[in-house]
Amino acid sequence: MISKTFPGDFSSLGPISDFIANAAKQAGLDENSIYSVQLAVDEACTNIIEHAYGGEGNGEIVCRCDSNSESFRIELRDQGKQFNPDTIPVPEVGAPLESLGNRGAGLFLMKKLMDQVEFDFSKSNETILRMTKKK
Amino acid sequence: MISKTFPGDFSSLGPISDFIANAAKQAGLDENSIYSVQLAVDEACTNIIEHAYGGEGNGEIVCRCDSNSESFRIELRDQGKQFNPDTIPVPEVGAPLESLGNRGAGLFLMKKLMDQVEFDFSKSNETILRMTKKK
Amino acid sequence: MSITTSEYKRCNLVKMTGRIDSSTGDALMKTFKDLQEQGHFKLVFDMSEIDFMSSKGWWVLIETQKGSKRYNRGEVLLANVPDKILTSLDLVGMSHYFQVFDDVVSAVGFF
Amino acid sequence: MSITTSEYKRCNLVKMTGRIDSSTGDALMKTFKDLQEQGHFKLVFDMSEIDFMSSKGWWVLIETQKGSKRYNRGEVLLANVPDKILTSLDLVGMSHYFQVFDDVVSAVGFF
Ligand SMILES: Nc1ncnc2c1ncn2[C@@H]1O[C@H](COP(=O)(O)OP(=O)(O)O)[C@@H](O)[C@H]1O
Ligand SMILES: Nc1ncnc2c1ncn2[C@@H]1O[C@H](COP(=O)(O)OP(=O)(O)O)[C@@H](O)[C@H]1O
Repeated sequence: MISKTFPGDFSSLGPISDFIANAAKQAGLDENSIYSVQLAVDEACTNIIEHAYGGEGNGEIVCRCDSNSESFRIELRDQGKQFNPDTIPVPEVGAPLESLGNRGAGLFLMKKLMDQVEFDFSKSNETILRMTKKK
Repeated sequence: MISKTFPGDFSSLGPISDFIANAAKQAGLDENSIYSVQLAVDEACTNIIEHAYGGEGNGEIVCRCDSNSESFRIELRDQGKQFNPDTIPVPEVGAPLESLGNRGAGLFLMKKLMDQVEFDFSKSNETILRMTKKK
Repeated sequence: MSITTSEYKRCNLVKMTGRIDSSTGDALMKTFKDLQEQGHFKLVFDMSEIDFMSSKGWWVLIETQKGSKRYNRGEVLLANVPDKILTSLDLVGMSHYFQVFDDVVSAVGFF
Repeated sequence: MSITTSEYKRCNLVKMTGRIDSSTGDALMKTFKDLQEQGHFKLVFDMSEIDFMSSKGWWVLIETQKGSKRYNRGEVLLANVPDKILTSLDLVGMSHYFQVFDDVVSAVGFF
């Protein structure tokens, strides 16, 4: 298990990505899987900064990585605003260009990229996002 | 002194170029000088094949290289038709594109590239071209 | 991270290096917006040295593509898209909106 | 030695590798002539992998340039000319007849 805390700023996205890539490599994931995990984590952390914290400089993100023989697991913790993922609409794939909004693919993508994505809102002052990638 | 005989064919131009480049390198010439020597020799051998022998497959070209502390010397021998270099006009530099002929720079270039270019027609059955490049 | 632009007779080339994410995406957006404000809508984006692109990057490209295609005045072409980025673009049907070229020459030569 | 051609919207690219001399020059001339006979007069010649060019090569290029510039229908542009070849072109005032570009993209983007 390896854990690191980053300031909730967009400039942390690069370092978080490196941290995750290293851990995933150590866990033996292949290049494509590592990239998928990096991408899912980037989307998750961007959401934490933008939506949970409502902007940069308002809190921290704790990243924790763990692996066993079957999978690589990531936990992201924040102390920001909680939300209900079930109410978030799935983005329309293949819509005409002009009718595309200009955002809203992060959650969808995280689910596409990872084998399991689970928000834990059981503590009122902390959100835990758990994501798993099979080896 | 190093010497090698090549068939008077255009396909010899590459091997002759390599042979000359090696000898010039051994003699300590710098990259630019080596290229100049290669270019001069290529022009000279093309002329031997085209003009002295009147085409491919009609004779041989003997290449001989030699160097001392001051210069690198090349001798090219052929048994083809002799000619008078003094009657060859110098090509016009800077003429308008449309008025350019489509050949006639070989001799001019050899003189530009080398420090000395000398045709020896003293034997009636052999032409010796001597070229020198200062180190 | 660096962003370089080059102007050619019929198109402009934008090359970025490093990551495109929420930290760097706005700089890229500004580059494209500036070009479009100057009337340049035929754009080639060279991704050869991009090693990561989040959905932020896609929205920048989509936004730029919208601006370029409006009134048929141009198009954004992608060149040298790294395989893993192409795969992730496909995941969300993003690659559908862009012509992808193997190299910059082919993309510039397309206009 | 190899000669590759690529067709773009507004020009054709010719790339040759190895030596251009009296042994290989005719193949290059034929490539250019064929393109011109098919109506392609805007030509880019990528010299990045040419390691030697004798005056035979220049005449091929001059001949092609003449054909391209006639009736203002096009031009031959040179890209990636190795330094030592450029120097030798200068010796006989040859570089005077060609625009030289640092890379293929700039040359293709010129048309
Ligand atoms: N970590 C989070 N905390 C609070 N709200 C979130 C979080 N992640 C996502 N959301 C909500 O879900 C919506 C959809 O998120 P997403 O698919 O990533 O697209 P985008 O962030 O581009 O809007 C967001 O607009 C936001 O309302
Ligand atoms: N080795 C040679 N033997 C006989 N004639 C030669 C030789 N070299 C040059 N010449 C004559 O000199 C002329 C000019 O030669 P050059 O400057 O190399 O141009 P090109 O070979 O393209 O005509 C040739 O056309 C030929 O008549």
